[in-house]
Amino acid sequence: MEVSFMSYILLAIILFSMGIIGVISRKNIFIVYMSLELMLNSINLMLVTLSKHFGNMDGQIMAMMVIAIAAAEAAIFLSLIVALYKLKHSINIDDYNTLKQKGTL
Amino acid sequence: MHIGLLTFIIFLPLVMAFILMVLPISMKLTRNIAFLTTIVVFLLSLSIFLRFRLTDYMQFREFHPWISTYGIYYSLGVDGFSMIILMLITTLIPVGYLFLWKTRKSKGYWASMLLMQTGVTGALLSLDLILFYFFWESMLLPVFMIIGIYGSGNRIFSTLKITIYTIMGSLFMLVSILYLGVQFYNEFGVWSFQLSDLVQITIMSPTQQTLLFFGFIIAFAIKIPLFPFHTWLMQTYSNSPTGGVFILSSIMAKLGIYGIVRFVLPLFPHQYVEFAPYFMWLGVFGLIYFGVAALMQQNIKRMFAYSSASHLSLITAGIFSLNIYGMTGAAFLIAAHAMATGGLFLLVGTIEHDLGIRSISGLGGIAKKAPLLTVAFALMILSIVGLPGTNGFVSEFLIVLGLFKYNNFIGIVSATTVLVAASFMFWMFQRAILVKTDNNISKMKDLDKKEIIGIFGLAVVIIAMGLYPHWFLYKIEPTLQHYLVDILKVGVSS
Amino acid sequence: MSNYLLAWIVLIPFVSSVILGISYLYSIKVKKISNKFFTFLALLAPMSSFVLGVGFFFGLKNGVSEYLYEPYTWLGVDNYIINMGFLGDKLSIFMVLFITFIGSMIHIYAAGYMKEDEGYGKFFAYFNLFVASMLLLVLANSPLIMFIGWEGVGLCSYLLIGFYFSEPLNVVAGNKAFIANRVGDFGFLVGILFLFVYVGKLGFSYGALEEYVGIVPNHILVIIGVSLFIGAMGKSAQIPLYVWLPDAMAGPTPVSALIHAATMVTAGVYMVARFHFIYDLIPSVGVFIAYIGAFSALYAAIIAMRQTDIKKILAYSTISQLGYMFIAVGLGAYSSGLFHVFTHAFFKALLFMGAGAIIIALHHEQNIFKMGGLRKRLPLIYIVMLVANLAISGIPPFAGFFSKDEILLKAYEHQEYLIYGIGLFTAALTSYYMFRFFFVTFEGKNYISKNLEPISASMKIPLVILAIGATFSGFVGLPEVFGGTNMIHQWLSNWSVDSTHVENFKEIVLMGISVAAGLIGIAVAYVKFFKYDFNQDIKESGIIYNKFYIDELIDFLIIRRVRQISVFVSVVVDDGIIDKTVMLLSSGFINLGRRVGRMQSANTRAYAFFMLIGLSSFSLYLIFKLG
Amino acid sequence: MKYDDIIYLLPLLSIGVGAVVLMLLSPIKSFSINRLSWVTLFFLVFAFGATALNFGHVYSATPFKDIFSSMLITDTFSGYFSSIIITGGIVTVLVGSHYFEKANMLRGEVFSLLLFSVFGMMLLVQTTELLTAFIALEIASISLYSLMGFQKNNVKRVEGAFRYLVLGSIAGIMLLLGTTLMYAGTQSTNILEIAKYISAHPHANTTLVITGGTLILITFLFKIAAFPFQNWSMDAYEGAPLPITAFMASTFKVAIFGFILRFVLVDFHELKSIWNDMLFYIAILTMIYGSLLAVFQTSLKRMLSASSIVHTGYLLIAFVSISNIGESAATSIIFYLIAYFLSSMGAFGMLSYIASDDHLRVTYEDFKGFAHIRPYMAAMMSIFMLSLAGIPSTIGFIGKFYIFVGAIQAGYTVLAIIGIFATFISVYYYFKLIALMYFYPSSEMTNVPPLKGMTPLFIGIMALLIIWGGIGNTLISYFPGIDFLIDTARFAYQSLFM
Repeated sequence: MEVSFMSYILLAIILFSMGIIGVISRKNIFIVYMSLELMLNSINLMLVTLSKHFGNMDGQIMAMMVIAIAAAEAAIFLSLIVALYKLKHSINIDDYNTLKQKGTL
Repeated sequence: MHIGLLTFIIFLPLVMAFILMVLPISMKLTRNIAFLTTIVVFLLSLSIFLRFRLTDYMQFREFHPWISTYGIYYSLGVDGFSMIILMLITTLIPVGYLFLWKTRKSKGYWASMLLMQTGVTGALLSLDLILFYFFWESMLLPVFMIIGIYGSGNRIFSTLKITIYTIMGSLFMLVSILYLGVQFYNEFGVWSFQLSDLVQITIMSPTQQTLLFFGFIIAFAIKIPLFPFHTWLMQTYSNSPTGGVFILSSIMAKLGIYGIVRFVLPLFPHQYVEFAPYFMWLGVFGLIYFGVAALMQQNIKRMFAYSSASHLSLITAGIFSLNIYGMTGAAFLIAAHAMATGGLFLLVGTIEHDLGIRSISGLGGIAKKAPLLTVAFALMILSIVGLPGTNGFVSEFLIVLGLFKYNNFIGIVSATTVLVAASFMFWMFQRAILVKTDNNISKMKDLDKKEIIGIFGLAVVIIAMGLYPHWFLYKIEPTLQHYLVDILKVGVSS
Repeated sequence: MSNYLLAWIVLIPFVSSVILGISYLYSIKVKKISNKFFTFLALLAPMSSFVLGVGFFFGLKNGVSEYLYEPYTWLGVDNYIINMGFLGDKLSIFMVLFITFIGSMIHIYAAGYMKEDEGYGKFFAYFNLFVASMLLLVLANSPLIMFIGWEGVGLCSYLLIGFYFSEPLNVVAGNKAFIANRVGDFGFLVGILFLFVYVGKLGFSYGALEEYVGIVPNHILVIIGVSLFIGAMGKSAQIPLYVWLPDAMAGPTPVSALIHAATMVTAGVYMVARFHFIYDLIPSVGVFIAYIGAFSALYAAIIAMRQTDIKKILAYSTISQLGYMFIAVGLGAYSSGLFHVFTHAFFKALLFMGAGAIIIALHHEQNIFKMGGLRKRLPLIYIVMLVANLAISGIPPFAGFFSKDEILLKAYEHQEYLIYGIGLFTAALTSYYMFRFFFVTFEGKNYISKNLEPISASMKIPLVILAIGATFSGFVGLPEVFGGTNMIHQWLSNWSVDSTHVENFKEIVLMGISVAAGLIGIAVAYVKFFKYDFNQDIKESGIIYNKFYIDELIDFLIIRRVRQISVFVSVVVDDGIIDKTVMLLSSGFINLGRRVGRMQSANTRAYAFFMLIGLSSFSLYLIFKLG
Repeated sequence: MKYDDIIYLLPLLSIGVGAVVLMLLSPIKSFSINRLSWVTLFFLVFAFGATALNFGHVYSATPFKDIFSSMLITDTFSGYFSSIIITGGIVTVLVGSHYFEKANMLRGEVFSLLLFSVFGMMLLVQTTELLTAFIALEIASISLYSLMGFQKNNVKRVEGAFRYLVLGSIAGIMLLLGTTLMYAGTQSTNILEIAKYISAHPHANTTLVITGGTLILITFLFKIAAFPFQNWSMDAYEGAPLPITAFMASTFKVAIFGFILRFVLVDFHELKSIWNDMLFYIAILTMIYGSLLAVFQTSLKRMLSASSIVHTGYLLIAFVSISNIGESAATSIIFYLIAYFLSSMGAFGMLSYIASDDHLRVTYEDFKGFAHIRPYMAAMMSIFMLSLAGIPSTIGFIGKFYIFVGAIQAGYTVLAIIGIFATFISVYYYFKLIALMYFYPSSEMTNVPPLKGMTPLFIGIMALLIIWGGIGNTLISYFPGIDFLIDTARFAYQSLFM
């Protein structure tokens, strides 16, 4: 059966929203990271869909590039997580508040 | 490209200041060279005074493009009104040096004094509003330094206070200036911040003009200071060293008045005339308010702060009196009061230098130890209280006459000036100088030669201006007539 | 006499005072200068001015209407031109003559009186400055120039009263004098300004004013007259501004003699006479002045009755005598007033100098009830003081009789019977308290054992001269009744109004009455005090003795209130309200910042959420924008 | 014409090559830190020279059209910004080599990463293609993340880097999403073609484009720390090592503005008025928030970070007025950027130079009496403070002058007044430092670095530039004055439309 163009877009939008909500609501840094990746990939999905829709390969290429970038981000992200865990012994994102503003009322 | 006399007057101190700071020379040498510099500047301005023609337009013009994209020019000029203030400044500053001579300050002190002179003269002579703002702001920094570094008491607080307070005012002015410039651009299609250009703007609605008018006025009112904006004055005066308070009281405050006459008057003649009565009343109110407040002050500098605020209010009333007498008197009182107050602060400075900072009740019996100082002190006080025969009287008489011209009642109220100053000045003189108390004033020394030269030179001028005022006045009258007749369009001889 | 010499009449004392001042500073700072130098300079000045004055006197006598010298434009703004000008007409030369004459006398006297004082040079510097200002006051040809001298004498009296400035009381007295005078000057200035505003542009010399005063509306003229008179009150110590004069006795006695007897206090009278062209137009104000004068005379006399300090007595008598003068000028009889000024100058200077001699002799004792029996020990002083007392009591043929009696006569002629009565009564009182002092001092029983200070010749000579003056100066104005020609009236003909003249018989009767009043006063004093012995000492209390508590009242009602207001203004309003507001604004902003700082909670999710809010607000905005 | 194209691309190429070379060199032990820093400097200076080749005239070219299909454009605009960015890189290296040495975290990689981020920024100001922009942004950001978190054992660093990473990648995703929407709307990601499309279609049909543009705008607002998206900056700036903070606060901001100006002016010059009302309030809020934040800080670093938010606000004022007075507003932004760059780079650089030896001097209090120990350093610091506060006779004043004049001219007097208000507040927290440095007796300070070497020299030069930019005047023997700076900015602007 033929799945319509809009449904892909909708799926992408849903994924994106999940990503955003995940970043905001989840405390576990891994899940936060995954939500970010989710957002990226939803965009990839969107791009691929679009390239299918327009009938050319531009979108696909873009998706490739995005994936590359995402990989780079992943590297730095994970290394920072490791460093943070070493220092804080916690993966709760709310525990990382060393830089809290001092002298507030 | 020719560089004129005014440029030298303005920038010679600046250049010297940098040279002196960079060269590895002793404090004494620095001081002496700085003093020489001021003398040279004095001679230059004297030559201007002598070559000044008896007309109402700007003379010794200098005009060079600076930021041509926005039509900002380096344009200088002097007319009768600014000339008398220029003479005043360039005369007073060397006198100040003679008194600050023995203060063991660092090189930076003298450098800052020179910088300050540049700022003041620049603000005085510039005819481009941006240029004026430029000097107006930059003359604050040396004072900031002088008070902050060499001041006493809670100096840092008061330094920040005066700086922020005055900068607030001048920022209001900046907005108004920019707005004017834009209006000029909208009307004529070219950028210019020249005073002579901005006065031609016609497209502004009265509301806009009124707002801008107050934008300017606030800046100057803070500097002068007028009634509600005066609270920085007392702390600053009482905490700042002799040099700083001397500059502030006798020169910078006067520049506030000058700014009103030079810029507000031609730019917003209608508002000037419209609001003149309020400012007259404000001035007279301030005269009495500050005078009364001064009566019970314990700290001499604080008392003088109030007293000069009181006089400056009177000057303000004078320039707003919308007739030639009030304005001439104001111009004359600017000079008179600058000399007297400056002299007083310098004398108080020597007392502080010998005895340390004391309240009035901590002094007394100085007259016996230092008769010369006492005589000088008395002369200055007499000029302050406006005794006939000193320049103080002539100016106060003219201002009061001007106010009378406007309205008999306000004239009568302002005539209380003969009472206000006398009431606290003589009392202070009695307690601080004359009457012998059991305070230890053994360290008190009389004036030394330099100080004698300085202060009695001042005294001679004060008396001369009192006995033959006309010779000093006739050069400024055409300018003021021009302001009144051509700009404000208010009848003069009526 | 050429005109420019008028200026020199003023300049000579001025220059000499400047030189004196500088050389005095030199002598205390660098090396001592002998008193001879000072004496020479000091005495030279008034005498040479006197000589010049005499010259001008004869010039006028020989028919020169007036001398006028205007060296330069003092102040010229727009069309208001004021020249620095000196006017030598009959009035001013008349004043110059007796100022310089009495001045020279007092200079000579002071040379002896002050000789031990280390402030010798300073004293004469002030003295000559005073003379200069006084001469400027009378010679000026425009009110403003006059005002320079007017304030100058005020300043000098401040300086001289506070001459021994180490003692607080003297300086306080000086301040009091200066401030009281300033109150007067305020009025004077207001008067001048009104004149200036209304007729100034037509010229501001007396001549011009006299010519154009007509154009001033009448109610303004009344204001002017009153305000000018307020100035006179201050200078001439009339109610209510008399308070400074008694305290002014803190100064050295010659000062009291010169300033507070002979010259400065008469400035007010001179001023009214000088402005006669105004007061002629507003007789109502004149009458008001006359009444003020009358009441001042009475009031001062009453207080004087109970004083014990010799100089205080004389001070109050001065106020009282000045009251007489104001009666005269108020009623338009300027010449009579000036006549009294003239005679009064002699006998009052004489009284003060005699008192000074006594004080010196008794080692600065001033309480008359600690004196006594001085007749034998100071015969010369006794004689001159007797003359002076008779003169002030108005006993013929001494000077006071003629002038005072003429004033009373004028009051009578103007049908101002109340003023006449007061004057008469005051005359009686005057002779009473004067002779009270006289008897107690010279006849009193409480013999002072301590040996007396010798009195130098330079003090005696002027006493004698003035005594002669006090005796005969009255004959200058010998009334027609006695076949005399009143020279004063002739001289000051412009200033003497010939009102309805009473017939001679009545005039003689009136004279008799006033003489009788004087004699009664003396008699009472004689009875009470001639054979007075002092087992019980005099009671120093009572409302009169305390001058009706006026000083206390002023202190309580005005001075303290003003100080309270001052504290209120500077502490409550300035620091409390205005500055507090400014500070609150700044600290408020900073605190707001501290609150806002909470947003930097270093919570990643919170930040992200904040971003999301921004994002969604943007999208909402777009939705509205694009519809 | 290949030769010219190479000349045009030379700066970018040299930086890229340099980055790679340094990456390869860094493991080699024999290469001392010093030598590496010299190599870095060499590449940077070379790139600067290459940029300088094209100074002085208006030009615009798309090198190697056939290869890059006009994704890259080099014009006066990009040259202007590239030179600023490279200068930033130079200062960072100079300051950083000294700083990292003391902080014993110096490895060769630092320089490599630095060059990479410089490369990214230069690419950002030269690209005309949105995806390239995204990639350039990510290159710059990622190398910054790693520079920030370089000291793994310092929790502040790592945490700052982490937070910046999380939020930054969200922003990046916004940009990407925006690009996607644009692509969806116009089938292209090239700015010029999108512009053509917009001008060809009425607004109604460009909803996708506008939405995409909005998202891109949000990314931009995030990166320059404008109001609702500013929170990260405080933490990131404080977390990062001082030289990196300087680099981020001044240089990166310049690069972002370079990109967004090109984007808005070329692409959306017809639609940009759409966002005005929003940006209006954002500018106001940014200034006020920044002032509120800065006014109570005790740590200088945080104060400077907060004040950089305020300066963002000033820039936004001009950004708003672009829609009414295109040229002068854009010029004023371009001018203010260099003013702000000089001032804040100098301030941060000086701070890091002073603080490098012992990390004692971080708060206001620590600077009490500093002027008595190092008068010249204190003088430079004061100059930077004055310029940031916009006191006349510094370039900061001239920059503010243009922005406010532009705002008033564009009819946004309110913005000008609020900007003035923020300036007035800023006087307080800038002058406080000067007061503390000068008005206290010299307290003994442990090993303050002496005033010698390249770093202070360079900072001093920047201070002089600030003064010259404030009073520079053709009076002084026809030395290029302020007019020269303005004209350069204007050329940069004009080159966008060739």
